[in-house]
Amino acid sequence: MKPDELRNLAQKEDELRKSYRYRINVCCSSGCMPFGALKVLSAFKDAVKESGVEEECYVARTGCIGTCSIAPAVLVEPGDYLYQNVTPEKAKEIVKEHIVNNRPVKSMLYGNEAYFKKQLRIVLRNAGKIDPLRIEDYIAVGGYYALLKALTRMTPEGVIEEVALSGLKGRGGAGFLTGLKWRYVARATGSPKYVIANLDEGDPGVFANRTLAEADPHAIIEGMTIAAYAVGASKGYIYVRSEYPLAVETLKKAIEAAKSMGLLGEKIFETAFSFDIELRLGAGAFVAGEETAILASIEGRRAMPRPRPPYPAQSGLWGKPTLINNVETLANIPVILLKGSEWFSSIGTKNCTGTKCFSLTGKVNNPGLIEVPMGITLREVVFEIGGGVPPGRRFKAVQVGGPSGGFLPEQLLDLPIDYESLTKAGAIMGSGGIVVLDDTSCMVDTAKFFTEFCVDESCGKCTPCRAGLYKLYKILDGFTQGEGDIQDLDKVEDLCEFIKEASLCGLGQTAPNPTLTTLKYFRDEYVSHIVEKKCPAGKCFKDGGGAGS
Amino acid sequence: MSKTVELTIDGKKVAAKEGDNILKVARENNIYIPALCYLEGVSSLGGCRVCVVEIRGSPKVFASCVTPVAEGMEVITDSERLRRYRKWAIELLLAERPHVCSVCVANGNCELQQLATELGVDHLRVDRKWTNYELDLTHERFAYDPNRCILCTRCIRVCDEVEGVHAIDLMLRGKNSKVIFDLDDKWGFAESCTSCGKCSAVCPVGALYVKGKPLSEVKKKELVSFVMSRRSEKTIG
Amino acid sequence: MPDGVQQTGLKTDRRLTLLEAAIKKHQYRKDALLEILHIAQELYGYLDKDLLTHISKLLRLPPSHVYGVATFYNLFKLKKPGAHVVTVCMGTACYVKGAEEIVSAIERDFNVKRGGTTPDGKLSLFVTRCIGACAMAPNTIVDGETIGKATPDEVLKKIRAVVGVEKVEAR
Amino acid sequence: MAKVRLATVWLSGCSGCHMSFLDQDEKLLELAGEIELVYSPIADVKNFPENVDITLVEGAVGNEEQLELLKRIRKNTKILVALGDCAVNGNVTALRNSLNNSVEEVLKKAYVENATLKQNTPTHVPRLLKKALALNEAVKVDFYVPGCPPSANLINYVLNELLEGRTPALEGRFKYG
Repeated sequence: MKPDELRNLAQKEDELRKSYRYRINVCCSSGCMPFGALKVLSAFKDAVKESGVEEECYVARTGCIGTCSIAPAVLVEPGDYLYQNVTPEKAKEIVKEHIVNNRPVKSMLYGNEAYFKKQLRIVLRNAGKIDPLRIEDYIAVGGYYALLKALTRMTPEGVIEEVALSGLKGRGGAGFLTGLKWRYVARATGSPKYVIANLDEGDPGVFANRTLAEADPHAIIEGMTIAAYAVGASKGYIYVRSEYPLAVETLKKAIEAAKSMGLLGEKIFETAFSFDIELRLGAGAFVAGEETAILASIEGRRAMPRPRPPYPAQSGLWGKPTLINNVETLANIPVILLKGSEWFSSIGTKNCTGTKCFSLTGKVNNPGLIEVPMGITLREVVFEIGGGVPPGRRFKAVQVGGPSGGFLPEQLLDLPIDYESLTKAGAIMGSGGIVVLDDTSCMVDTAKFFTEFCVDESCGKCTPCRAGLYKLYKILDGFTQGEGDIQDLDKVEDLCEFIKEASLCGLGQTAPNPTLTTLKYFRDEYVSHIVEKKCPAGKCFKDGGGAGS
Repeated sequence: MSKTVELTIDGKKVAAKEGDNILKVARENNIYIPALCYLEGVSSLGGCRVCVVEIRGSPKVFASCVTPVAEGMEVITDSERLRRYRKWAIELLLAERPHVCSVCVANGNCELQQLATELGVDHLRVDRKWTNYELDLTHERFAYDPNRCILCTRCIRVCDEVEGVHAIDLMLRGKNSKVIFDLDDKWGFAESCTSCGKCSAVCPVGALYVKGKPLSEVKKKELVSFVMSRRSEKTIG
Repeated sequence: MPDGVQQTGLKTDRRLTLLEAAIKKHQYRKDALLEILHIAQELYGYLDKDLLTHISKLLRLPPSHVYGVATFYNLFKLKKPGAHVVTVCMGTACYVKGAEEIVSAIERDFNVKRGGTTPDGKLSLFVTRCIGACAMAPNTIVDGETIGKATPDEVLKKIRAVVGVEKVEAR
Repeated sequence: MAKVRLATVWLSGCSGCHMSFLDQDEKLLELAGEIELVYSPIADVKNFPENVDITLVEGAVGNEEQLELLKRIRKNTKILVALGDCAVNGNVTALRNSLNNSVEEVLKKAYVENATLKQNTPTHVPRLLKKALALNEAVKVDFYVPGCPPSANLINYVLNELLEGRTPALEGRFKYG
């Protein structure tokens, strides 16, 4: 593709978009699909045809709008009217009233403005507003312009500098400065170099990356291609969980579309830069998201992490310099290049710029996929965006960071969300899960649940994680059945310290967090289980023994 | 030519080849660091975590078998914390499968047993797991008891890197991991196995052994050095 | 097929042709093992030892390596699954909202353990970590159809309708 | 000065640890000056007494009677010492724990399959526990003396340290098996 062709196509698409008075975006992401989104989509198409408004109204199949609690969700533009729990029957009425008679159906609208008020959508800028399967849709909203800019008007070092100045940190969890990582790979000797986009989001209850891939795959591809240009890579892999069939399908089609348009492949935009992307499927291993394990998995081996150094930047795939970024990190890149690092670094906090996507789930009134500026407090997320816990229930704890994130109590809710504050409190940013618990959840049982998850997902290479976590699980399981005595709590803390400090990779190093934080902030619940043989939440002691509440 | 770096281990100044790991350098200088999965001559795993050390300036601990030396590095091989961690590592390995020394072929020649003595692991604070893997006696010369395996993968590495066969690997993962021959076949029917015996020679415990002989007679240590000398011949040749 | 590769116990059929074509397309590259295992499972439904032996020979990988990889990843099935498959999501959101009760109810009523298949081969029960429909938790997938916000009774009813049996008595 | 009240107990074990205790030979005479043996398989005392200073327990906890006894021992003893591998970690006694239906399988093997006369499992004896337990799986244990059996020297060392009011340092001194 020539630079002019991109501009022409964008203009043409923009005009086409503007020629419609209405645009109906039907969310067909994994969250809405199981609840009949495709039927709703075809109902809208039929209704538009039957009503004879085809020329005025465009019906689009889009990715996630973000309000998963009202699935299937439908967004009508202009005006961003959001309809909830849409059925084929409702679709008919919406077309009749809203499109034909220009009277939005108030009774079907999602009236929750607070849900969006504190959100800021950078990564999810296009989610729910474009058809992920049409590359033209992405180009119409300015897609691939950043790549054009990078390839034709910036040096690789210039790109790295811009990303470094933006202060962007890796969104996969560890929060390493992206610009710095790119620089390491750019300076490493060895050829070829590789870029890996990490979409192995295996955390239970986390679906931000998947949603991104389903809603805006080209943002990932564009960010990845820019990264490749910056570090001098010629080949890229997107490593995606095979449990995400829709994301896999969407990415596959997006890569094909980009190739057929010449946005991937040889001599992109008639420059000397060539880059190709291949999709690699995971097969059900949480640990494969760890950056050395992902290398093993792409090389067709057991996804067992290895010690670092050497870092993948020096010795990655097949021993070659390799850049590994989370897909959310990559999706930020095009915007940073187009709007500038200064704009980006003005968002969030001084040390932690930009936004973060979270899957907000658990005992919260408005679960869904949210994107918020860094530095927002947990209280704002849980109570304003999330709408608090269900009526009649009391907030108990919030877990941030996936299965190995810590649990934070009420008194820490004013903690700002950034890497440093969370780590200090015993939680982690992780890949972006926020799970809210109310007074019906038992903290001992919950710690046990997450420990069990990590036991199942441990690769088994190192002793602390393989054998230590299992013993930790057994002890916690004992507590929920009335076993153990109070001195066991010291033993648990000592064992947790060993696992945390001596494990080989991040999985083991963070796995004790749920136990350690619940011990720290909810110790009374442990004491109650062990001494009084009672579960305050009434969850444990199912098989006889002391009764619950 | 590789560069030489200078570092201190427990205050003692030593010179080392750049790229070598701390454990190897310590041993060359007669400084003892307990270790279990490490085996000189094959690649390091960094799995057992017995060989952890501290490096001044870092709050973390490092597995010395996989941490390369660096100029000016100050390594500490013994501290209250390190002893506590090493004890946990041994304790967890002992509790992971039913290690019963009194009826084990390796009794008296077992590295796990020896480390338990040395580190004072005189009891277990966690419940033991009494696994019941089937004893594999199908090979005419060797035997394999998975109930005694500590998953150090020495056998896997020596079979792959020294014998060049890779008849052994791990199946499953995490706590369910198990050392297998071919497709979890019985040893005697594993077609890839060349019956060279290196795996049983390097097994630090009594999981892989030569039938009919107590390990004290096999003189394990000598066999190990035999294996390693073969390796160097191979590399040179 | 490259020279010297022995046929194993696999029947020469369309599936084998497709599998071998896929391996060829990947140029017999060892690092394509995961891709090949995905394809093989799609074609055969599960990965038995003959199939794995054949793949190991074609890719010139040690059998123990192939077996190690196939058993490392949860998604690869080494045993034949049941005629009907029920998968209960055990992601955090579903767990918090009672997925465990659903699994226990199925285990009890159909005499099947998680990860296993009923003795008559009619029903397999799996648990999975997060299918991503967290807002509709707890979720159960019965033969590909997702049931959101489900109670154990609703799920049991659905399974009975699909499998066509009332209950499997414990032996 | 009053003598230290010592007890030794034999639970599910082979009595090898007691043999090793006796192997202290002439050192036993030295000990005799300082201790009073208040309960032991080698002394004819029916009930476990109160106010015991040190109790050495050999063997794992195999049946309900032993569990009861151990609890009484704990209650009546200041310093409880697990003597030998069976008491420390179950050892051979606990090998039966690896069998799936531990108790039934063990009894069947011993009293039915391998019996020539009266092939049935005994009923008028204390019931076996589901799993044989190391002492610290049932009660709090103060000191551990591993070995199968622990050497007479080690037993002597530990006893002397305890008599002197010191904590025995086991590192490098003992050997499992």
